[in-house]
Amino acid sequence: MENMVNYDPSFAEEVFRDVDAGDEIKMCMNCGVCAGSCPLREHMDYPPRQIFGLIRAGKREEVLSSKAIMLCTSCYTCVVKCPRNIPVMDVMHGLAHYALKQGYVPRKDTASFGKEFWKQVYRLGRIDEKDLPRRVFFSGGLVEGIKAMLNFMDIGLRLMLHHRMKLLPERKIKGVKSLQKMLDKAEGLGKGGAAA
Amino acid sequence: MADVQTTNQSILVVGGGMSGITAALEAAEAGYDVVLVEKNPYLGGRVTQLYQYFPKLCPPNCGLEINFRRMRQNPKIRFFTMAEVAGISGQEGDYDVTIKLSPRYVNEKCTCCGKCAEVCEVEIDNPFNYGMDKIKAAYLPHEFAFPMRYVLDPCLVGTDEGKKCLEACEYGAVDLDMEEATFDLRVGAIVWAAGWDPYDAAKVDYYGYGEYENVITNVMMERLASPNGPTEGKIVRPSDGKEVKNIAFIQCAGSRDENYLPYCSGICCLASLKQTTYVRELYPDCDVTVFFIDIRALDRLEDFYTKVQEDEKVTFIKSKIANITEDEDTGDLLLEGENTRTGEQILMNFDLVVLATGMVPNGIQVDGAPEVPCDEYGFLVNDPEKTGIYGVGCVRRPTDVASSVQDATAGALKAIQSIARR
Amino acid sequence: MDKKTAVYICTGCGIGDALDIEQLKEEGTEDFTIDITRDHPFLCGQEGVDLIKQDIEGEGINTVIIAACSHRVNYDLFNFGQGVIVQRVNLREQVAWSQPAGEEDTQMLAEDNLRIGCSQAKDTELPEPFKAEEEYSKDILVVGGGLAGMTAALETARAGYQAILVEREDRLGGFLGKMKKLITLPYKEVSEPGAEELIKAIEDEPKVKVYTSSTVEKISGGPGLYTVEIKSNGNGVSERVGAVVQATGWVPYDANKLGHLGYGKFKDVVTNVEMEEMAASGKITRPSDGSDAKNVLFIQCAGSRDPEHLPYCSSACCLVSMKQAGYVKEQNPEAVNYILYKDVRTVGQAEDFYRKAQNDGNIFIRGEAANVGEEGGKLFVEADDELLGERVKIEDLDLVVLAVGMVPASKPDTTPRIKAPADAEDADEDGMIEVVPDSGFFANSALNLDYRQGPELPTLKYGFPDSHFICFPYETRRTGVYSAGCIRRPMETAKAIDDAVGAAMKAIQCTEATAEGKAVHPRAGDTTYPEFNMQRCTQCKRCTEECPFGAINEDEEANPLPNPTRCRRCGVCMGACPERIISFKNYSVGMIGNMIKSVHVPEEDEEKPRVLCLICENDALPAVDMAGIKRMKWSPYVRFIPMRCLGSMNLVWIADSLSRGIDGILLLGCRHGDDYQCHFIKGSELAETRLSKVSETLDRLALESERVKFVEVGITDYHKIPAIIDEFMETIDEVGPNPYKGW
Amino acid sequence: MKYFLYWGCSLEGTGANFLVSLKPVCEALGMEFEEIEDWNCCGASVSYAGANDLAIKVLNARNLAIAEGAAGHDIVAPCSSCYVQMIKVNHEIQEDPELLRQVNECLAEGGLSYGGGIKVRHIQDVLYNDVGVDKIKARVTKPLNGLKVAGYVGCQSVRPFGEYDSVNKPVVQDRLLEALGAEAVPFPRKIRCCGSGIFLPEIDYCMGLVKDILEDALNHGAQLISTVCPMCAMNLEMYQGRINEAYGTEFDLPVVYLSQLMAVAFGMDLKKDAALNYNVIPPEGILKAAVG
Repeated sequence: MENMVNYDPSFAEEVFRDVDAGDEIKMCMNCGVCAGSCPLREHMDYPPRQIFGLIRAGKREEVLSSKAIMLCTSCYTCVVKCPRNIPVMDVMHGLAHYALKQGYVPRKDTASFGKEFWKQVYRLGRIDEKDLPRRVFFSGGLVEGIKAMLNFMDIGLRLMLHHRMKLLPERKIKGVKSLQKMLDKAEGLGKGGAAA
Repeated sequence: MADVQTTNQSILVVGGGMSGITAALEAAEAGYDVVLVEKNPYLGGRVTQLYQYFPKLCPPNCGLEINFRRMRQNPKIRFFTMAEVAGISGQEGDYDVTIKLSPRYVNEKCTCCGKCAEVCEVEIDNPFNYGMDKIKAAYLPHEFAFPMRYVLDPCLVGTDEGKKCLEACEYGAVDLDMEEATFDLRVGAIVWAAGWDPYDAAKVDYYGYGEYENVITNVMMERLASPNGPTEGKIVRPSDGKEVKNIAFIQCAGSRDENYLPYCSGICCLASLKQTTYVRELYPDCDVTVFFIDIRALDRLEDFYTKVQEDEKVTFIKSKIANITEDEDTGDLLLEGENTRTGEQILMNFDLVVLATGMVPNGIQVDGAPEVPCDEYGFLVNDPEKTGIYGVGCVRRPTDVASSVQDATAGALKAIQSIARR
Repeated sequence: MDKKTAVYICTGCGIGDALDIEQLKEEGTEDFTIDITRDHPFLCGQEGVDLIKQDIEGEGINTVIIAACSHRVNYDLFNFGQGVIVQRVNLREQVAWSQPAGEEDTQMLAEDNLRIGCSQAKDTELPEPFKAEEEYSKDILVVGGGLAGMTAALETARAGYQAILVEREDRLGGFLGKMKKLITLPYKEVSEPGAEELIKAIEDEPKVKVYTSSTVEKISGGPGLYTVEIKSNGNGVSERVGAVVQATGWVPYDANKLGHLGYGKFKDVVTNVEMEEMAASGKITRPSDGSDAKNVLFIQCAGSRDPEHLPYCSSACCLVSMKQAGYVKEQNPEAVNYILYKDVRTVGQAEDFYRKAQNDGNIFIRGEAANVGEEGGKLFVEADDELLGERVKIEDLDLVVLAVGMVPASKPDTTPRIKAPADAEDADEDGMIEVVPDSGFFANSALNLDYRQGPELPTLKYGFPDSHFICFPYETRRTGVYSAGCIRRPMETAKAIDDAVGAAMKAIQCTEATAEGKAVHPRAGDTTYPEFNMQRCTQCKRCTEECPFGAINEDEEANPLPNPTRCRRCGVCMGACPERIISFKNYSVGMIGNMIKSVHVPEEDEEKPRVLCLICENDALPAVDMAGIKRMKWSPYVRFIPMRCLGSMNLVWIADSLSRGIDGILLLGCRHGDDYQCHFIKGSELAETRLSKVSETLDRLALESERVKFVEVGITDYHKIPAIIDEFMETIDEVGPNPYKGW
Repeated sequence: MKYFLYWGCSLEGTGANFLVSLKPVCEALGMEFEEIEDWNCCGASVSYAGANDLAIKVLNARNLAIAEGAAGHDIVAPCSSCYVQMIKVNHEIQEDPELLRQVNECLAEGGLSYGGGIKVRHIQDVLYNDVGVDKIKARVTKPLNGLKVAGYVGCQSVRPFGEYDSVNKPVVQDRLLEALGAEAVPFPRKIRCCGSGIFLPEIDYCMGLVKDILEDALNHGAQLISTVCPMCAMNLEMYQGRINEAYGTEFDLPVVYLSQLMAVAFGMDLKKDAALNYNVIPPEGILKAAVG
């Protein structure tokens, strides 16, 4: 029969092994409290516990390209309510991280925003709130960028007028070099798998 | 005061609920001396507050009455109400136990004529109905109370109201000078049958119990359905007394949840299934929705589940409800969750929500008592190496009446063995 | 004994205000020989009780009639020891609290109540406990040497009683002996089954006598007096025991009926029992080729929770499959287990083991198996994954384990047929009829009781000889015979152990009570028993057929052969007997007849109807008490006559009453039917059936059938009592007075 | 009462009014702050896109290590995101020795090490439990007479451990508002997420969240919303225009920091101390009216 899901445990093993907090999903008993408490649930293609189900079923493609794994607002509601103490949020972050590493882009804007954010943290040790959006906007190309930029110009201006835009460019922290060493080490040591 | 002759051939049973009564009777009817202590002013325990048992939908008082009759005719059993264990020392075959009696302010002369209640104008929250209504501070705990004797609330002591009660009694049964008393027992074995308390539903704060009037617990539901309950058996909304048209049962409200009670409370599924029949019997048009994780209807109790499923007005949704908010204007409740069968979001309104709260065991909280092992949840563990004190019924595991009675009967034999070993 | 009788009327609790006590003393007692009549304002007070004691000591009073409150209260104060008959007459709940004070009707009610009491006291004899000629045995027979049986026997011995353990197989252990591991309280980890240790403990226990390769051929007699014939390795042995525990256990549901799950079709589809045995024997392999099993799928509820097979849940299978999944991982950490379930039913602390099973990486799929097949030498299972919302296929399976459920060993494969009784409709051409589970002829042979009502314990609908009662799970239809373990209900290990200990308790208790001539539950301690006046017996068989506990056997001439130690003192036989030859020392057809006669029936022109209410003393009567305590009001024309059980109601009372001018008869008894509440199983039902036969009597007397009515009343239905009574009184008004008044 | 104040990146920019108002207020309550030497960003929640979990933990561990190496006071984080990032790492490190080992292995690259001895706290926690409602009341000179405020807790400021307030039904902010003489209106959505770090990239989805929050506040009679998180403040205040366009609503509801309200109630300068001029939707009118 068509669209029959074939169970394949290998992906589950992959997730347990390579995804941050991936092995926590073993404890899920499908109560649905995570989705029930998720602010962006209605925009997700799969509720979290179904993502876990798909992982168990071995549906690699569906999971890693699911927009659900990148719609997490990090509000922790699922984390505090899960009756099996599964850090659902961490699992979603882990999956998103893993998906990007594997070359999937579940959510374009969030992905580039997050990536730029981290790049800046890595480069400066701090975040430059006026520089970041610019980089994000332009990560999609020049024309895209200008559109997006203009789109948010009003907000930027208002912030500036109300002393809420640091005008001087953000300087690197003194210890940025050593910070980078630490982070590089962590990147190698931690889970999350090698880039595809 | 109470002068009770016992020996190391006697058995002490702590807790006068279904388990304790059973353990006491089974041992006594085999010829052993038994002392039964109960902290309430009446025997019967938690089941006296139930409307019906599953799956037969029969009244708990039916079986209790038989048990009380068994007690009445059996000189081998002596029982004390408003009594608690204050101290235990010694070892198997030879325990010294101190019993604390709280003052009832009514002595054995009470004929139950009710004069004290007639004159008393002070009212207190009715403990029998979980505070859902008021009762005179001079009261008979409930119609079937055994022993059939009134109680005066301590708040009457040293008041004019108290005096009024005293003067109203033609039989000199009111005694406001009564004080806490203790007496000692020597026994060979102890059966601990202190039963359970409902889990405090307020701890699961996102369900709003204690905050939203129309969110109640399963034990409160039993009182609402009971003809001798606060509403004389009418199941209505606490907020406005309206008849229920659309009710939700939330299973595992605290149970099977590592944030609250990690264990399964065993009886809540059947209790809620039973309560759906209360509602449906009363209101043929009422819709019922049961939110569950797994329905746990063991053995032939499955038949009851099947029966309830056949009622087209009862819907089962596999979902742990994630949040409840109240509509301040109507008192209705908005439930949020995920229907895990369809993956759809649940946003449903109900006019009454019943939380299937779980069981918390009443372990042995007696200073200096011989150590009795218990698990991380507080349930007593009967260790074959540590004999002499035996937990029975819901202090051992959350379980239904029939199983508690089986366990209590077993506990009686264990106690007899402790004595036989001497 | 020659009686010296005193009547004590309490005037407290409003009785004095409601009644003319002097007139009550006069009218209520005049028809009887009463030596002393006193009243007291506070009879249950020390002074009142002393007053009675003085009369007993001083005046030699030996029969005390207390006209005061309900018998349910102050029972301890008004107990004057073995030698003194105490008769309670209710003037409080049934009179002062439920009737208007100072009215003629209230007074007449009180007077009738007192007369009824006096009459009852007159006919009451002090019971003499039954004592058999033979010596009583307190030994316990345990049938079945599995976990439950061994536990019951060992615990019996440890309480100081001799146990006799009979096992069909050549060794003890049952399923326990075939297990690799056990999962039980506290459900954290699996543990050793410990069968060997248990068997050793039994062998070392002098108070347990073991018969293996043995069967029970016959159990005759009754509690305390059983003779057991055992066939042991071909030889006949005889033992005397006092009570019996049946722990003959369960058999797995026949997987051959589960062809749709591939059993019988594919070698590598096995049952959980086969899986356990395979694991216990060392290695989990594929039966097809003997290679190691790596990927295993467990199908839960294989046959259970399925109307086509076993409608009930078998309780233990969830835990068992999780345990067995552990075996698979233990053998090969790389192995993958799938558990296909409907609901995970790990109740109580057993939830911990579910968590463990998940943590170990077992994959739980909620859904039902749609198809089991084979591809390239490996099995696959297709199922509807409820939570994925899709049809799923699990392939590359080495083994599919069917978690088959428990069938009680007592359940016959095909329902036996017996010779139909004369009046049976659905008998076949050879006059044979299917046996209902609720019969001693239904279950598979295990006990072979020499009982007229059949050799085995009657069972519930699925063939489990379990109790029908929630409050009294050890209640069986055969006094002194108790079932324990999975024979009575599907249950997991921890519960089976507790159950066995409890059954041992009940068995021991029964032997102790019986030895003292006392009844066991529910009339525990009752020392009366039915005595048969055989001269007048017509061999109608009603008593032997209707006794709910099979207490009465029959000889060749169909004469009843009572077994007093089997008797539960309900009086059903007494109610059934048309010749009125069965009576108890304090309860008989004659006695009730006289009590009814003691009711004064006013002349028709007084327009004071009289209605008799034969009422179950276990539930309906307490309900009336409650109504009184609640100060509810009802018609003053009703006279309550308590029944041990409505099943003891004898039709002659109806006939006599009506011919004496009683206008109507109301019967209040327990709910019957599937969820019956009658403590004597069929009592209230039998009463109603008998009533259907009363119509002849009514026709003969040319009386309206509405004059006799049966109503089911539960103990908590007190709020309905006034309505029930008043409704009936309206009917009586409509049909008018009984023409036989004053005859 | 000495603390490390870890104000994080946003409070130097979009959340400037938080920091500006926080300093005088806390000073007035006798709190002393030190800055964590050369502190770095907490990584907020979106870093997962670029970094694995360990890297983000190390990022936060660096700040903890520096603080521990210095005076070792409790770290106070006004920004909910900084708070949750740090406290989570801190907990996990304290519970998991293996993780602590790994983290230190990384910190060693920069010559640092962390023993897990630092306490991370949210500003609400400190104000409520260290300073206390009474002391705050005592400092109030211009009570916000019954000003109806919706205390928006957001989510991260009390989660995931609920160390000082309920994770589902928090009350601390309401108590603090009441201490200022304001009326904390019932506000069921006080704990519902505003979209937080992904508001910008997921604006189409997240506007709905903010709309519901604003509506809930208004429906319960709020005159303004108070918050303790720069992201909440940003999302709730700056996008009201967008939301009005998208949903045809007419929101114009001031969103201020709790510390701004405190400055006002303490009778401090509305600009210099309370930084009310930083707010895009001006709250002065309402506040002046309240304090009279």
